[in-house]
Amino acid sequence: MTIGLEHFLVVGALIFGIGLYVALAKRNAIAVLMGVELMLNAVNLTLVAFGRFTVTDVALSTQVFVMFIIATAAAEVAVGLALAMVVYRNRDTISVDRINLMRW
Amino acid sequence: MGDGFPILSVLVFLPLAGAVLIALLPGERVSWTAPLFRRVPGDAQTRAKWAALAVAVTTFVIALVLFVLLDRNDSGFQFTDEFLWVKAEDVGFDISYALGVDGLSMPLVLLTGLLTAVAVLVSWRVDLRPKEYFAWLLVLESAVLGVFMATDLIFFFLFWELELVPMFFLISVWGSGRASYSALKFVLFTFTGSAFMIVGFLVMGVAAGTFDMRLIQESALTAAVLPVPVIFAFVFLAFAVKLPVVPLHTWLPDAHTDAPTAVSVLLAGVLLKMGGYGILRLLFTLMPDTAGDADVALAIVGTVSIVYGAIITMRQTDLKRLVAYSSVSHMGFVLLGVSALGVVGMTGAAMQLVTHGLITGLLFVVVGMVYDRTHTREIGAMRGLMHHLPLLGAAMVFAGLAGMGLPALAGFVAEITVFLGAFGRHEPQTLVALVGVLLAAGYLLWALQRSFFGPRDDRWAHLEDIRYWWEVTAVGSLVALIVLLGVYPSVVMDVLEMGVEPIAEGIAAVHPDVRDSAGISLALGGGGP
Amino acid sequence: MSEPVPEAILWLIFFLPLASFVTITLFLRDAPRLAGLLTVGAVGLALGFSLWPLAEAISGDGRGMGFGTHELVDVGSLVINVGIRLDGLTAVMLVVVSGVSFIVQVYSTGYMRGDGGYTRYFAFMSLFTSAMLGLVLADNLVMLFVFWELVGLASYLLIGFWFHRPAAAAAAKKAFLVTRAGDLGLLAALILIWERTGTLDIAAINTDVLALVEVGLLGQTMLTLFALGLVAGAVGKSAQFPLHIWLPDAMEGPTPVSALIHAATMVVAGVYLLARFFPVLEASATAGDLIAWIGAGTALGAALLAVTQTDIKRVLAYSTISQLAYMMFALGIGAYGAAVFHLMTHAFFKALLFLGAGSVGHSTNTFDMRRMGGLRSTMPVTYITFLIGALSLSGVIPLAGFWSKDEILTAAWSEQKVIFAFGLATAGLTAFYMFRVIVLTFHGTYRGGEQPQPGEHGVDPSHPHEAPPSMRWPLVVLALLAITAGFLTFGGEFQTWVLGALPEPELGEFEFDVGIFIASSVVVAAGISGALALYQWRARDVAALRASRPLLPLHRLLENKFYMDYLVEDLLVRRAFYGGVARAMAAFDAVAVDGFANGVWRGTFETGRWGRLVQNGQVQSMAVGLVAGGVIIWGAVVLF
Amino acid sequence: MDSVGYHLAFWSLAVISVGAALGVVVSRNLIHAVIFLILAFVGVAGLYLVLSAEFIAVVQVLVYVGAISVLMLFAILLTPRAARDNAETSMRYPATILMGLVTAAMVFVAVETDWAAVLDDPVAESPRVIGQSLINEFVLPFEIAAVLLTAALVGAIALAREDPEDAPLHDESLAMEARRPGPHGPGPSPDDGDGGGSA
Amino acid sequence: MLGDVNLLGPELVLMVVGGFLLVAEVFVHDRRVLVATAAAAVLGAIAYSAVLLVDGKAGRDAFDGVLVLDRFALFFQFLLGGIALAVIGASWETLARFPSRQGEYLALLLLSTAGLMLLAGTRDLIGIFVALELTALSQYVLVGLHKDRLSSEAGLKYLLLGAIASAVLLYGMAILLGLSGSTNLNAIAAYVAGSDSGVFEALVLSVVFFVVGFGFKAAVTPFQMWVPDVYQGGPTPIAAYLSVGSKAAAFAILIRVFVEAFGDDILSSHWSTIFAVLAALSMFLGNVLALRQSDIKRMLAYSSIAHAGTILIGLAAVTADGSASLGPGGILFYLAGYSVTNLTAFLVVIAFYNRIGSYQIDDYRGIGRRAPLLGALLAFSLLSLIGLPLTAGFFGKLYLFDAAIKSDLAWLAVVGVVNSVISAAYYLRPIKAMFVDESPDPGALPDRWAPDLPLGLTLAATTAGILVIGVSPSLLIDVADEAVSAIFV
Repeated sequence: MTIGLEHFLVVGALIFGIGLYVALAKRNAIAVLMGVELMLNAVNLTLVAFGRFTVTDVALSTQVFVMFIIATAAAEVAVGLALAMVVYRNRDTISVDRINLMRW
Repeated sequence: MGDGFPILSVLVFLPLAGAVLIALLPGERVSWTAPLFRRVPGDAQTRAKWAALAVAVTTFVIALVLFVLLDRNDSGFQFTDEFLWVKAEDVGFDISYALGVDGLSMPLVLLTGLLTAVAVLVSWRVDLRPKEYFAWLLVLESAVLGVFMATDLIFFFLFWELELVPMFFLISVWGSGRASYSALKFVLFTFTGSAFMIVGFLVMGVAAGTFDMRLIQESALTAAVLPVPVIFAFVFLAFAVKLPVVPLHTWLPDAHTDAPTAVSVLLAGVLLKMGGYGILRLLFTLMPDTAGDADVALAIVGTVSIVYGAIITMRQTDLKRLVAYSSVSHMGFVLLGVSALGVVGMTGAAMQLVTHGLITGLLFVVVGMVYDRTHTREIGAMRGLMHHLPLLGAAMVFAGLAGMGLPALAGFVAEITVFLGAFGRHEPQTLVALVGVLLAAGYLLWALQRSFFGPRDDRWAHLEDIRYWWEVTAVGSLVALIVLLGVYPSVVMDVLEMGVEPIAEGIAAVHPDVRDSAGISLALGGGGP
Repeated sequence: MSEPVPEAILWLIFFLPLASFVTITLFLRDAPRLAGLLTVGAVGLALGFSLWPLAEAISGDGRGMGFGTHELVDVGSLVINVGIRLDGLTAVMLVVVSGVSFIVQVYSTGYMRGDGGYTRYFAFMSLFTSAMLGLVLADNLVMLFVFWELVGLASYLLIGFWFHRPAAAAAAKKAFLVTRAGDLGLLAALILIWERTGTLDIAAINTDVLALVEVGLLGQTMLTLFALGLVAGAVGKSAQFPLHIWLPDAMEGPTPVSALIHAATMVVAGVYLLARFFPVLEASATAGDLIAWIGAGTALGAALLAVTQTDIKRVLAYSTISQLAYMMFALGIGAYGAAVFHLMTHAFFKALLFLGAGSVGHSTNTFDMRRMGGLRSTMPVTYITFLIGALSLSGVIPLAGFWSKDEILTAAWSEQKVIFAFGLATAGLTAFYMFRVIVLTFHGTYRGGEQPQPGEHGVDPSHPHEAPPSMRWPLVVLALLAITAGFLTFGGEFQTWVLGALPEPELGEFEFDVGIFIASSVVVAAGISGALALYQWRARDVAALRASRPLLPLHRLLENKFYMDYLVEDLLVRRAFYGGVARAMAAFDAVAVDGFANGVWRGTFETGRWGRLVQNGQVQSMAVGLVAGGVIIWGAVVLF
Repeated sequence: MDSVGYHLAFWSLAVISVGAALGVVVSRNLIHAVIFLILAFVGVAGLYLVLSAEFIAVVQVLVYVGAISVLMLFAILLTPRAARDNAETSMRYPATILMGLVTAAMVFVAVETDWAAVLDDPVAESPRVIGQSLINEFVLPFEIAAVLLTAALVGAIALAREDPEDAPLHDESLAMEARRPGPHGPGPSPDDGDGGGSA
Repeated sequence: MLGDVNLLGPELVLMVVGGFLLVAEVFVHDRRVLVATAAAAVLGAIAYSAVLLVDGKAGRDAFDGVLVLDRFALFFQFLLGGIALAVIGASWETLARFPSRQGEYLALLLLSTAGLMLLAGTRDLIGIFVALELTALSQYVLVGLHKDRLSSEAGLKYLLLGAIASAVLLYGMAILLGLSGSTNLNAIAAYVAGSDSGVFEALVLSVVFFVVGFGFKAAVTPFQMWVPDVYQGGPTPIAAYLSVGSKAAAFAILIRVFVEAFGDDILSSHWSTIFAVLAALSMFLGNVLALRQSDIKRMLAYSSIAHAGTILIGLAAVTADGSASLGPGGILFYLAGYSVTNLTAFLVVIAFYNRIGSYQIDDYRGIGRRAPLLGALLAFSLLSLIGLPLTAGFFGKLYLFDAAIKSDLAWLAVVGVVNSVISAAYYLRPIKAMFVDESPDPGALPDRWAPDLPLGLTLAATTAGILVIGVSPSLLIDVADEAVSAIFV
């Protein structure tokens, strides 16, 4: 059999799922961010795969899209970590279990 | 008449303007208007109440003039005053500012004017935040007047909702007992009803392409997204809550018991009437066919309200609560009357609206005065008040007798007309409803016996009888009117009939079997259902 | 042949007392004397004016003459008029009512002197008189019903006149409610007849209804229902079984009130009503028989009850019931003229008796016969007049009571033997208890009356004295009437006037049956002698007799008034209705109906309170919600 | 195209990246997790190469491996008193289920959808082309992205730096602490007396 | 190219001034200058939009279709500009709490506003994504800018969730891109119209992920859970900003994407059902959970969830028949009304907080007597949120319910009215506290209540807005109708 679009999509799906799990299940806020990054990588992979396998100039727009995603991902992480720092300064913890002063 | 002087607008917004004026009177918070009123004597309370009285009386006088001027041969809306308010035909609804009065609404408008004036009078001693109090009273009047005059569904709904705000404040701030609970209960009950009403209105408007209640035809509604009976039910719900109809009545005793006297007067006197008015004006006018099919159900509900309400009233030990529950029973007559679908029955119902407004108004006035003096509403705690408050007692007895539908007093005319009108169509229900008359006599006389009669009780020795001019005016005017309508009802009844006739014709057009009595001519005797 | 009465005069008869009522309530609240005089004057004038229509009726053989009607309400097909119908019946009633009322007012000026509510009393009295006059003048059913209720109102106000007495207040309420229960029947009849025939005019009903029945347009059942409604109304107003229970209690009112309202006029309104609609009653056999039997039973039962009463006014009250019952069964068996005749005579002698009792009470300050006795010497006028009244009531020839009663018995004999028996027995009992009263009150030795309650006005009973002239003369006048009124029957004069009121008038004739005369006289004599024997000469010890085996249960029964009050008031109203049904429904209302509304809200609020737990502030739970939402939606769309 | 190398490359890289991602999940230590994360990034970069998107691959390595991961390491090192273990919260069970569902859905879509896919060589792909498209049709997003990065940068700085006024905690939070309902149950809110239509 | 830049004018103004502020903050510390600059920038942007409108540029698109300047976009430029202005006005005293971050605060406010405007004005997936991220990142920072426990926590929560949501959204975009082969909505629309059943699941997956991503911004159940915490923790002006600004933009892009790209009959029948269900859910959840809140900011947060549900009715009411534009029109109208109303409420809440330092409803007891005007304004806005007549809320609901009924969703209308009843129960509580209840210790209440000038002016403006819309809505109705008709071409 040949390696086709589906293969890459499936790999992307798996990574996305795992990233999701990390984001949803890990206690450390930074770990949660890691999960998000994994999900974004999965999205990128999917996009690039589409760019490779579906015709026309999609290639361009997909890769451009990926560029933007990578950029914003970096920005997101930066801000996220900054916020995590602030929380840490306030509470001495970045465990999402304990970041629940506000509820109900 | 449409482009004449917008007298109705004046009528509706005069109280509102008065409210604003009162709010702007110099008070503990409002200081910048003080210079304007330097010449005006008296403290904030005095100014507020006099201003309120002036406005209320003016409104009443205008209403009276209109009542006299009303063309007795024109069954349509008169003094109409309308323009396109919200213009959005491309999104599918035009809402017009449309006011008008006809035979049905005019007496109720007059009643509103009168009772508001009375309400101001009985509030003469209110000194808790008087400015707000009187302002809210006038706002309430505006809202109610609007309901009785609006001829556009949405415009009608607007006033219908507006009335909630002043009521909420009036009950919760100046009320007693569980005031805020009762206020919220009142608001939520009414709001629930009106929520369904607006859906009904929208469905109607969408189907008919207009919200002008003069243009909506039931035939157009058959194309609506909801079946007509459902629309009917939705709209009826609001009126049923307002009227109120068993089992949607439980807000009423609470609201009445905890509301200040004046508010009870207005609540029982005019707010409940909005329900009956709405049934005639909207349900029966816009959906005659459905109304004709629903008559038996309406009659049964009405009868149940009459008897059930009366029996519950029997058990009340709180004088004000007792009067409140009696309203449930009396409003049942309205439902019974309209369910007759004939001119007589509906005129009786409309008459019941007016007379009950006066009678229950008087009852609440008197009960309020008793409470102000004895500081109790527990019937058990009173005894032999008659010895110390002969005039008040006399007024109470009078009101009680009127309340039980004693002939030569207003209540009787309405009730017997209702009976005469309803019997032909709903024989068993009417016969059962007759019992209500007996029960009414029962609870009222019993209450009188326990509260006012009995041996002299020196706890009340210090009480002062009716003596201030405002008390005398308030009670006297109501008494006089009750007698007048009792001995010469045509004054109002002819007007009401004029308003009801088109409705009856509309129904008769789709329900040919409707008739008042076999005996238009004796030859019809012996027939009947 | 006098010239016809102008309508204005008739209206005047009605409006004069009304005017006096209004004037007193509005202006004369602080002028007792004036109020009294005004009332007397107004009623007197009314009496004077009502002689003219009487003359009219006499000259016209009581033919009915209508006047134009005045429209009060005109809604759709419903037209309610006010108007006057004048015929023999009306004329007679007018005179009787205004006459007795006038006498009683005069009497009251003396009797009520010094009472705190003097003006109120006369105001109500005027109100009553005018209402009663209006009732007899009315030419249509609604107007009749209006005044029907208004006399009830006046009676309520006057029974409860001394509202500081709990008994009085209760009695007033009871009277109003019980009569109103009957009125519902009348109201129903009114509604029914209008719905079926579209007319409310009395004359029209009396004539056309029969016509309709004959041509079969109006079903017999409908007619009967209508008649039954009327009967119900009459039973209530005239205190017939089973609605008689209010009248004895009504004695809580001032005695003149009892005399006027609860003996002479208002209570006979029931009889008047049935007389008014006599054609209808005749046409419906059922209703006729019913009222006949009710009447017969009530006559005897009430007479029996009267025997055991110790309160003089209550004795008279029961006697009133029994006499009214006489008229009722008279009507039932079709003795229309006789009934009305008895109505008139009874008005005179029963008023006389009450006023006598009043003057007795006025001097002894009690109505308990066990505290009286021996008043013959101290109150001669009262004694004589009372005796006349008693004889007249017992039906001793040639007093008025004899003639009217005799006619009824004659009619009964020819119509229904059993009822005749009832009537005869009643006559005997009547004689018996009346003389029991006389003996206990006037004969023997004085047993000292009763001291007045503190805070109430009353006389010192230790030295009973004759009443003041203002109370004496009325007694005398009434006594004369009680003697002479019966002679109107000779030649059927009276009947002629009254029968003239019927749709197809007929001439009345005077018939005198010796057999019946002897029978009744014997019975009456027996009754009288029995009473004298027991109470005057003490032939047997009354107490022992009461206790004796055969009589004991009967006595129990009578003492407890056949347990009717207990049955109706306690069992039916208090226990079953108020304590049972009403209570249950009130609970239902509070728990189920209100509870439901509150429950819905409580429910919503609790949902809001606990639902907040979903928002537990844990960021990942939020994310789970977010993603899960997406997946579920996708699944839902793809699967369905 | 179906060369063995191609197969080998794909499969190995796929296994590496997915496996590394799993490593992020299972590793007991946060640092290790980051290492695995880097590995996953590298694996994905390899897959880009397989997809002949060299430029993206390079960027991937630079940004993710070079910047983001390092940033995270710093963050971890800067929060000494916070737990270093890579523990999981009570959310792991729903998270597991959810992961299953989402992955299933995506795989289903990936496999079942009939994509308009072609297998022949892709259009020539060069940084220049990308650059041109960035300044032509996608110039606007490019501008925005620039602003975005500035905003993020400044924002991050504003958050991270210590400002004089931050020394005492803001009273708002203290007030909140005071009013904060207990950890168990919703806690009776102060308005329980009469909050609404029922009493 | 220059013409294109011209069309970008309003956003450009904001971005430039925003950037300038970032820098200026280093050497300018005078609050008045900074605030004035920011306000001026927003006014400039609005003016620019006005010029563009008058200039008849409406309907033009630029940057190869990435940006489109139709009436729809212009409507939101004005709305968002107004909102931003109001938020700046509301921030005066809030800024005093972090003097050394005023610059960033205002700058980020401008930038995120620019992002929101772009969101309403872009027709390209990449553009959408970038604009979304611009607003999102700025908002994360803004929410956390207090740097205290609550604020930072709120910021972090918002960011984590936002990141996850945008990842999901991105996957949806990726699939769509892979299917249609284009990032341009028109091209996508063309593809969708011609798509066969073979790609149905994929299409639905991307649609759903779009719902998730935008629903998150719009605070629609079940994507709403961040709302209460973020509103409560973040600076109150920012909470106000999120409650109306992000919501408006989110609905703008929802309408644009779903009507323009997914407008195809089969697909729209699906998502209109989805939206109907979500609308009902949001209304019930928001209102019911709001019943027992004691913190007014949190209460308003839940209420904004409920209102998101109400607004969603408009999207559910988009059907194939002629009245399709009615729902979106209602949404625009409602958004405008809701913005002025909710802003008024938040402004008064801020004014009160500046005096009594509390957001607890119980601490409002007796305020109505001391500050009648402010109290009245809050009461008025709450009544408008209930939807009582003569307020903006009334006609908004009327419009949306009308749309629902027109497209056979009467049941949704019923749900809506039932929810207004529930909402009345909690909206009345602050009113009752202010005007009915007496303060436990009146001495504690301050004497001076007058808000600072900027806030006062803003308050006046928003209140006027409520009144105008409530009394004569015709104009706004027409405008909204025109705006949406630009979408339905």
